Amino acid sequence: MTGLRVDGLRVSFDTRRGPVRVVDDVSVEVARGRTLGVVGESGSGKTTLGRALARHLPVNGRVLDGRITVDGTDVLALSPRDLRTWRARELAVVHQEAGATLDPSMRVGTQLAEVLGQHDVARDARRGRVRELLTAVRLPDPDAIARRYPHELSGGQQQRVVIAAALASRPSLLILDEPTTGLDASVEAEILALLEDLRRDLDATVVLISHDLGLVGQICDEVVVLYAGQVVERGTAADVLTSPRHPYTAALLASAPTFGVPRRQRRLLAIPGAPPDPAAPPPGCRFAPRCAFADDTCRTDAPVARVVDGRTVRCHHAEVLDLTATARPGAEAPVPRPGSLLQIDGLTRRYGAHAVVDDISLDIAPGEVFGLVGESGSGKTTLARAIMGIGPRSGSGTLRLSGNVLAPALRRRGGAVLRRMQMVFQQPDTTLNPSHRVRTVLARAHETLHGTDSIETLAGRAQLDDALLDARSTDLSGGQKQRVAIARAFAGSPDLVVCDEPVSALDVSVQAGVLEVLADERDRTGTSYLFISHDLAVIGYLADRVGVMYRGQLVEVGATGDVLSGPHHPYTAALVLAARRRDRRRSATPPARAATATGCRFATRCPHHLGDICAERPPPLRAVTDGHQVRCHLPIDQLPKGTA
Amino acid sequence: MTRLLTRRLVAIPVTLLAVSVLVFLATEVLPGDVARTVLGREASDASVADLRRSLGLDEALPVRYAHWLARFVHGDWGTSYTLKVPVRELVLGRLGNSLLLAAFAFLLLVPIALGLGLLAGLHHDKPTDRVISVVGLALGATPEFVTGVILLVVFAVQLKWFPASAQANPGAGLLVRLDHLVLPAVSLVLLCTGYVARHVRASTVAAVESPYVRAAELRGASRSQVVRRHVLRNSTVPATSALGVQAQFLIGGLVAVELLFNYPGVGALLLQSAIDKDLPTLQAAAVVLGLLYMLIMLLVDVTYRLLDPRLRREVPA
Amino acid sequence: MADHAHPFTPSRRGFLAGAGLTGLSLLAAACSSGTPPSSGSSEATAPAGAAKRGGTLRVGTPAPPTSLDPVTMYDGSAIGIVQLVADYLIWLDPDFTLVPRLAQSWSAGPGNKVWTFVIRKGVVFSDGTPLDAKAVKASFDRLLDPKAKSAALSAFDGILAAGGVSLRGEDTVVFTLERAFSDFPYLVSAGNYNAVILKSDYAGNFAKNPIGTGAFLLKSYNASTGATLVRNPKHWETAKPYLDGVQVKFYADSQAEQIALQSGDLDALIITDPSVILATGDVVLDKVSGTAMTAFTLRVDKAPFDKKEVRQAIAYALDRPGVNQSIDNNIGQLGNDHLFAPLFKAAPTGIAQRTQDADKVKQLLSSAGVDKLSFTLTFDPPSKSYALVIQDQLKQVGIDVKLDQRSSSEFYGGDQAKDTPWLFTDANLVGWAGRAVPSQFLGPMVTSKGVWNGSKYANPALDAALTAYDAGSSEDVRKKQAEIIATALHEDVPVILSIWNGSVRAYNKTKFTGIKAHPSTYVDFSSVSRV
Amino acid sequence: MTAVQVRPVAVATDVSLPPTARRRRPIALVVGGMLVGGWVLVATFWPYLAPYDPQRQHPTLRFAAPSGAHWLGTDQFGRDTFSRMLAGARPVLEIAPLATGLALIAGTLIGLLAGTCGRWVDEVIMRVLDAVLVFPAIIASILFVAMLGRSVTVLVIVIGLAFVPIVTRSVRAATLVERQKPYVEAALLRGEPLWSLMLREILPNISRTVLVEATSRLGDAIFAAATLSFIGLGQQPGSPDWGASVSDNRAYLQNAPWTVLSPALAIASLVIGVALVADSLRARLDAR
Repeated sequence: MTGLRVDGLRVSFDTRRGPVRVVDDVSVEVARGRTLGVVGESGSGKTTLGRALARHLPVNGRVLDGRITVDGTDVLALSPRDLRTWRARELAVVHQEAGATLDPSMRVGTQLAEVLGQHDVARDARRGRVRELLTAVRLPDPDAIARRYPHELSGGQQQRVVIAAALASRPSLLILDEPTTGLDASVEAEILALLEDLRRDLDATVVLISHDLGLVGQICDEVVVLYAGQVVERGTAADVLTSPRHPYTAALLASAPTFGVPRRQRRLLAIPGAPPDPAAPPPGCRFAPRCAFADDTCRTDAPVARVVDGRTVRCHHAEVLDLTATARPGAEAPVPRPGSLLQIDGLTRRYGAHAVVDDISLDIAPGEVFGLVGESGSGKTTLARAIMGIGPRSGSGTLRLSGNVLAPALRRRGGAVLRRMQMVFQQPDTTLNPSHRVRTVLARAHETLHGTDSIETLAGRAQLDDALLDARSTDLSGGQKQRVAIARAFAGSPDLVVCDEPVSALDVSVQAGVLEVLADERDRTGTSYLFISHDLAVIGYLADRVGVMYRGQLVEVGATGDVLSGPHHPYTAALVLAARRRDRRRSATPPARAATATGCRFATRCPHHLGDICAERPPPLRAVTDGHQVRCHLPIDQLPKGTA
Repeated sequence: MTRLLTRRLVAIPVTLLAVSVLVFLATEVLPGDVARTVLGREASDASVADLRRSLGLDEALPVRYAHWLARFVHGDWGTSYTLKVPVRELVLGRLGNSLLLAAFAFLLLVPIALGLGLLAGLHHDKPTDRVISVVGLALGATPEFVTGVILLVVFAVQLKWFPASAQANPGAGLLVRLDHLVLPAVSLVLLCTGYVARHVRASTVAAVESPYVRAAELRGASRSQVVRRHVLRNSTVPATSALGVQAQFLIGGLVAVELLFNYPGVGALLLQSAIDKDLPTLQAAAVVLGLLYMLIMLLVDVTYRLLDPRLRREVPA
Repeated sequence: MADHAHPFTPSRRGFLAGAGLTGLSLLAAACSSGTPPSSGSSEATAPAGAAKRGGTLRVGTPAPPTSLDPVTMYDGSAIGIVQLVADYLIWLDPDFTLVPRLAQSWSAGPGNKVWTFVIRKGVVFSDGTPLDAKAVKASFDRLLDPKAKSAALSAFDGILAAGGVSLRGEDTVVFTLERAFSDFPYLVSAGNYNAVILKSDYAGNFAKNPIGTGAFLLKSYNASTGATLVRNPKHWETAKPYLDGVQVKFYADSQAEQIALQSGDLDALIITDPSVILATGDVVLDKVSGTAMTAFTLRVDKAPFDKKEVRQAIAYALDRPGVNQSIDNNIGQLGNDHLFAPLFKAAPTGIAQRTQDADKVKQLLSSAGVDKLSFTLTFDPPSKSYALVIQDQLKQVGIDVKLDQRSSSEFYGGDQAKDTPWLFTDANLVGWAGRAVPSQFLGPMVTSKGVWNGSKYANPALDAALTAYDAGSSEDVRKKQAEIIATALHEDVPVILSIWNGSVRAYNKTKFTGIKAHPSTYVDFSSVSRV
Repeated sequence: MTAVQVRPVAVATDVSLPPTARRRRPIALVVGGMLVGGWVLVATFWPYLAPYDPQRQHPTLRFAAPSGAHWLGTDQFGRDTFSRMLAGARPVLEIAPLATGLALIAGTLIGLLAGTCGRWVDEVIMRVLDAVLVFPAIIASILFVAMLGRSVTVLVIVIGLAFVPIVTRSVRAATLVERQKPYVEAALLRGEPLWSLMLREILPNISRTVLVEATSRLGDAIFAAATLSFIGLGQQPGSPDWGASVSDNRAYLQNAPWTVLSPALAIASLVIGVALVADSLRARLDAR
C-alpha cells in the first residue's frame, strides 16, 4: 500500500521528572500523493510526531511502540545504513527556521551541490542541476543566489532554497514543519503556492504540521487535530473545518478571528484554562477540564476513537453535541470621543542614512483603537517606539499629547506624561521580569505609576485569579503573561496604550482571551490604543480606524471597514488577498522592476503600474471619502476593490 | 569592516598615550631615586643631585613628559638611566626574545589545543571528553612557574635532557636557541591548552547539535561526512578569539617564566626598570607591550570576522 | 698529554635503560636522592706543574644594575668584569697582603704624609699605548674630580684632595696627603675598587672602548645577557692568562645560578651568596675569611634604643654561631660588636666574645625599664635571610621584631642628610663589602661626623683615638688606639656585628682549577686553567 | 593588565551547552570539593595541625631530608616544610576570596552601568577598561606595594583591580542582552530610576553570569597571588606563602627538592580543586 501509515505510535521523553509520554497512541493513514494536515497548539506533540516519522528524535526521545510504514518500508525497523539510504532517497523535511538548516559558513550553491552529490549526480552536472532547482523554486538570478551565503538571503529566499533541496532528493515522503510561520502574509502566499506545485510534480505523500487551522484547511486533503499528544479528530479537511465533531476543534475555530468580521459582529470565545501537564495527564478525556460540554463520564474514563459521521473522533458525546452554537453575539464598542489625544506630524526616524519611518502624520482620538498594519521592515515598530520616546533619535517631526508638544526623548518627559502613555510588547516570555513574582511586577508598576486600584483589582480585570499573584512569572503560560503585562500597563490608568503585536506570538485559542481583555479595558476606561499587527483579521476585529504602512510610509488611512472592503491601495489589496487565502489563482508574479528613490515605493511590486508616473513622481495623498485617504496615482474609481 | 578597523586603529594611539601618562605619574610616585641607584649609596649627595640635574629629573613633570613624548615619537627612545644603553635596542632586543618564546609556545599550542578540543567535542560526555576536560582544566589552573619547577627538576636537573636556562650563548644557531626554549615553552603550552581546548570543544558540541548538522543527517549524510563538511569549519573559527587571548598572555605575562628560566624577556625588563625607576626603559617597554597587546586584539577580531562569513560585511542591523 | 677531556657531556638524547620511567617516579627519585650538603669541602689546591692553556671559562653573575663604568661602579658584577680588563697599582691578596702590580715599588715620606710610587716599565695598554706616570696621575685626578661623581671620593675624603697628585719624571708619581695616613697604599690598591688605571683620555664609556692593562680584552658587552672576553696578547705578565677567554652570563638571581651550576650550564660564579649556593655534586666552594659583614645598626639618639642596656640586650639575644650556620653556611667568623675584623692586623683580642645569654637579656631589659620590647627592622633584599634569623632568635627571648623589606633603590634612595631609610630608620641591616683597612669602616660609620653614621653615635674619645690610629706608624701605638675604639664600640653597641662573612666562590671542579675566593669578591682569573 | 597578565582561566561567556537531559556524574564536584574543603580546614586549623612552629628555625637541622620527625624535611633555615605548607594555606585563602569579592562588586556595578546606560557612558567605560587592561600590572603592583607597604591588603587591591576589567566585560555583555528585553523597557517607560533598572530589574537575571565569574576569578586570584609572591611583590619575607616559598627554595631543586615541590603541589592542588568545582557549577547552571 503506497503512502504513509502510522499505527498506535507512542513516543516518550526522559526528563528530570521521569519519562513523559509526548505522543500517545497516534494512528494515521495517508495515500501517496495526498496531503495530511497535523494541527495542534504548542505542547500538543505535533513536532515530535513529525520527527518520529523521520526517525530523528532528539537524544532523550524514545519510541515506546507502534509502527510507521512509508510505501511499505517499516521505517522503525531499518538498520542505520538502510535508514541513511532511505532518508537520502525517500525523505525530505522542511523546518520552520529554514535559515538555520543551512550551514552558515558555506555558500548556498555548494550546499545544494552537496545534496545532489548524495544522489550520485555527477560532479560536473551539479552546477547546471543547481541552477534548475533554484529556478524551479522561482528565485530570480539563480547564479547570484548560488554564490551568496545563507545570512545574505531574506527569510523567504532561505525557505525557497530549503525547498529546492527537498526537490533535489525527489522524496516519496515530504514533511513540512510550520513551513511559513514567521513569514509575512504575502511571502507565505507565494511559498504555499510553490508547495502546491511541488506536490503535484513530485507525486509524494506530504505531511504539513501547523498551529494555523485556516492554513491547514486550505492546503490539506485530510486533517488530524492533536491535543495533549492524542488525536482528537481525524477526517477530510472540508468536514473538519465546516462541521467539527469534537468540542476542541470547534473551540479552536470559534477562537480564531475571521477576516472582515469585527468584534461588534461576533465576539471571540477563548478556551479557558491551559493544556494539561504532559508528565501528569488528567484521568478520562484530556480536554475535559476545558470542555464546555464535559460531564462525569468524560472526567472518569478515557474516550476511545470512534468513527462518527465519516470522521474518527475521540469523544464520548460526539454524535449528540450541537457545536454550531458556540459563537458569541457581538458587543457594541464605545464611539471614540472627538478631539485629538495623540497628534503626529511629519515624523521621520533614521538608522544611519536609512529613513525607517519617513514623514508620517496621523491622529489618534481619545478612546479610539487605531490599527497599524504592515509587513516586517515597514517601520511600524520603530514608529511605536518613537511615540514612546525610545529607539533611534536622529530624525524630525513633532509629537503632541492632548495638544502639548512631547519631547522626542523619553528622558526629557516628565513623570506625569509617562503615566499617561504605556506599552505592551510582543514576546510574552520576556515581557515580565523572570526573577519577579507576579505580585511584585504589578506592585512595582502600581508604585511607580501611582496607581489607585489595588493589585487584586488590577489582576481581576485581566482575568487573572488571585492564586496566580504569588506564582513566579516564569511559571505562567504565554496568555497569562500577556494579561499580566496588560494589567501592568493599566496600573496608572493611562490615556494611550501602544500595543506592538501583542497577540502574534500566542496560540489562537489564547489570542482570543488577550484580545477580550484589551477590549474590556477599552470599554471600561475609554483608553486609546495604537494596535500594531501584521494580521488583518485581528486588526479587522478590534480597530476603529486603520493605517497601512509600506517601507516607512503611510500608504492608506481610514475607517477599518472602508479600508478592508475597498476601494483601497493596491498594496492593501495584495494584503487582503493574502489574508483571505481563498483565492487559488496564483498571483501573477509582477515583472521585477528596479526600485527608484523618488517614485511610489510600491511601484516595484504594483500590478496596476502606470509606467513613468508611478516610477518617477511620488504619489499624492488623495481622499476616497473624508476619513479615508490613499497615497496612489490611480484615480479613485480605478482603485482595486476587495472581492465580495 | 573598514569602519571597525578605522575606529580601532584610532583608539590605539589614544590608549597608548593614556598608558604613557599613567606610567609617568606612577614612576613619579614610586619610591627610590634613580640617580642614587646609578651612583650607589656611597656617592655623595652632591654628585647624586648633579646627576639628577644632568638627567633632567628636576624639571617640572609636564615639561619632562613633553620632552620625552616629542623625542619618543621621532624614534629617539633615549638612553636607559641605569644601564646607559640606548633604550630602543634594549627593549626591542628583549621583546625579540619574548616574541621568540611566545611564538614557539604558540606554534606548539595551536595544533594541540585544536586537536584536543575537537576530539573532546566529538566524543561529547564520553570518557575521552571527561579526561581531556579535567586534565586541561587542572593544567590550565596550575601556575606556569609550578609546572616549570617540576619540569626543571625532572628534565633539566635529573635527566639533563634540556638546559636549565632558557638563554643560549650569544650567536648560537636557532636550533640551539629553540632547544633552550623547550622547557619554558612546554610549561606555557600546558598552561594555555586547557583554555583554548575548552572553547573549541564548546563550539564543536554546538555545531554537532546544530539545526544544519541535523538537517544534513536528515538528508542521509554519514557521520564522517557531516564532521568533515560541516563541523570542522564551524568549530575551529570561534577558537581564534580564545587563541587571541592566550597570545596576549604569552606576550605580556611571561615574567614568572622569564625569572624561573633566567630568560632576558621584556616582562623581566619591565619588572626591573619599574623597581629601579629607570623611566625611559619603563616607558618604552610599557608602550611597546601595550601596542603589541592591542594589535593582537585587533588581529584576532579581524581574522574572526574574515573567517566567519556572517560577520564578513558589516550588515546594517 | 692526551686530551682526555672529562666526558662530562650530559647524555641529553640518550634514553635511560628501561625508559619506562613515568614523570612521577622521577619525582620520587628526585625527593630521596638529595644529599645533605657537606659543610666544608677541602680546599681545592692548584695542580703542580705546567697549567693547561686554553678553554673558555663560563662565569655567572647578577646583571649589574648600572652601566660598566670603572669610575662610578659599586656593585660586585661590574667590579669583577672591570678587574678582568683593567689593573691597579697594587693588588690585594685574599689575606689582604699588598701585591705590586702596575706600581713597581712605593715609599712613604716622613710622618706618612707624602707617598712616592714608581711605575712598572714596559707595561702597555691593550691599544698599544705605553703605560706612564701621566696615565696614573690622570686616573687619580679623575677620581678626585667631584664632576666624575666617583664613590672613591668618599674613600679619599679628608685624606687626599684634588691636586694632591704630582709627577716626578717619566715613571714616578707623588701623593701629598691632607693628613698622615699610614695605610695609604691600601687606598690606591684594589681595596679602593674604583682606583683602576685607565688611559689619560678615557672619556667615560668603558663598555664601548674598554682599554686597560688587565689579563683580558672585553670583546662584547650586552646589558641584558652578558659579556665576552678574550686573552690580552699584550698583557705585561706574558705567561698569563692561561685561558683563551671568559664568557660572562647574567642571572636574575642566585637561585637561577645554583640551577645552572648543577646542570653544567656554568663553570663558576663571580658573586656567590653562601645562604643559597650549596656545594653538591661537582660544585665546590672555595672559602676564605673576609671583612665583609652586615651591620645591624640601632639609632642611639631616639627610643627604644636610646638606652645602652636595650642595645646590649639585643646583642646578648643573638645566637652568633646559629647566625653563622644559617646565613653563611658556617664559613664566617664570630663578630664581637666592634668594627675590627679578626683579619685586620690591629684587631684587639682582649675583649670577651659576647655569646647568647637569655637571662642577661631579661636582666638588661628590666634594668632599662622595658618589659615588652618590639621594634621594626628595615632592610633590602640581600639581607633578607639575616633579618629572618634575627626575627626568629629574638622571638625566643620574647623580643618582637616586625620586618619591613624595601627594594634596594627605595632603601638607599632619598636624601642622605635627612630621610634615606638606610641611615635614618630605628633599626636596619646594611650589607658592606670587605674593606682592606678598619678605618674605611670606622671613619664613615661611627665617628661623630661620619658620613654614613646611621646609629647617630657620637663619642669624642673614639674620634680622637681613630685619628691617632690613622697617624700612628708603629704597630703597638695602633694596637693601643684600636683597643680603645673596640672597647667603646663593644660597650655602647651602636652597631651589632654578629659575624664577619666568609667570602665564597663556587665553581665546577671537574672543568677548571685555580679559581680562588676573595674577601671582597674581587676577580683574578689570570691563573685559572683547565683541569 | 599585561605583564603579570592576569590570565582568565575560564571565560564566563562559554558557549553554553544545550541542556542535555542526562546529569553529569558529580565526580569532578566531589573531588574538587574535597580539595578545596581540605585546604579551607587546614587554613583555619593549621595551628593545631602543624607539628612545629612554621617560623621556628633550627640552624643545625638545615635541609634535613623527609623523615619521621619532619615528614616533608626542612628548609635552608631548618624550618619544618610540612608546617610551613599548612600555614601557607591561610594567606592564599585570605587574599583570593577578598580579591575576587572586590573584583566582583566593582566589576558588576561598572558592567551594569555600562550595559544599562549605553551611549557615551558605555563608550567611556570601555575605553578606560582598555587602558587598564593594557597598563602593565607589575607597575601597578609595585606602586601599591610602595604606597601601602607589603601586606595582604596590597595583594587584594592589586589582584582585585586586575580582574575588574574581565568581570566588567562579561557582566556588561549579559546586561546588554537583558537591556534589549521588553521587561526592562517597560520599567524604563514607567520612569524607573537608573539604579532601580540596574539593581532591581537586570541584576537578578544576570546572577548566573556573576556566579560563574565568581568561581572562575577565584581560581585566577589564587593563581595571581602565587605569581605575585613568586616574582617578589608578595607579602613581608618569612610569610609561609606558597608562591614565596617556591620562589625562595627553587635553588635547592636538586639537593632539597621537597622544599620547593611541597608548596608547588599545594598551589596546584588548591587551584585544581577550585577549577573542578567551578566547572561542575557552570555545567549545572547550563543544564538548568
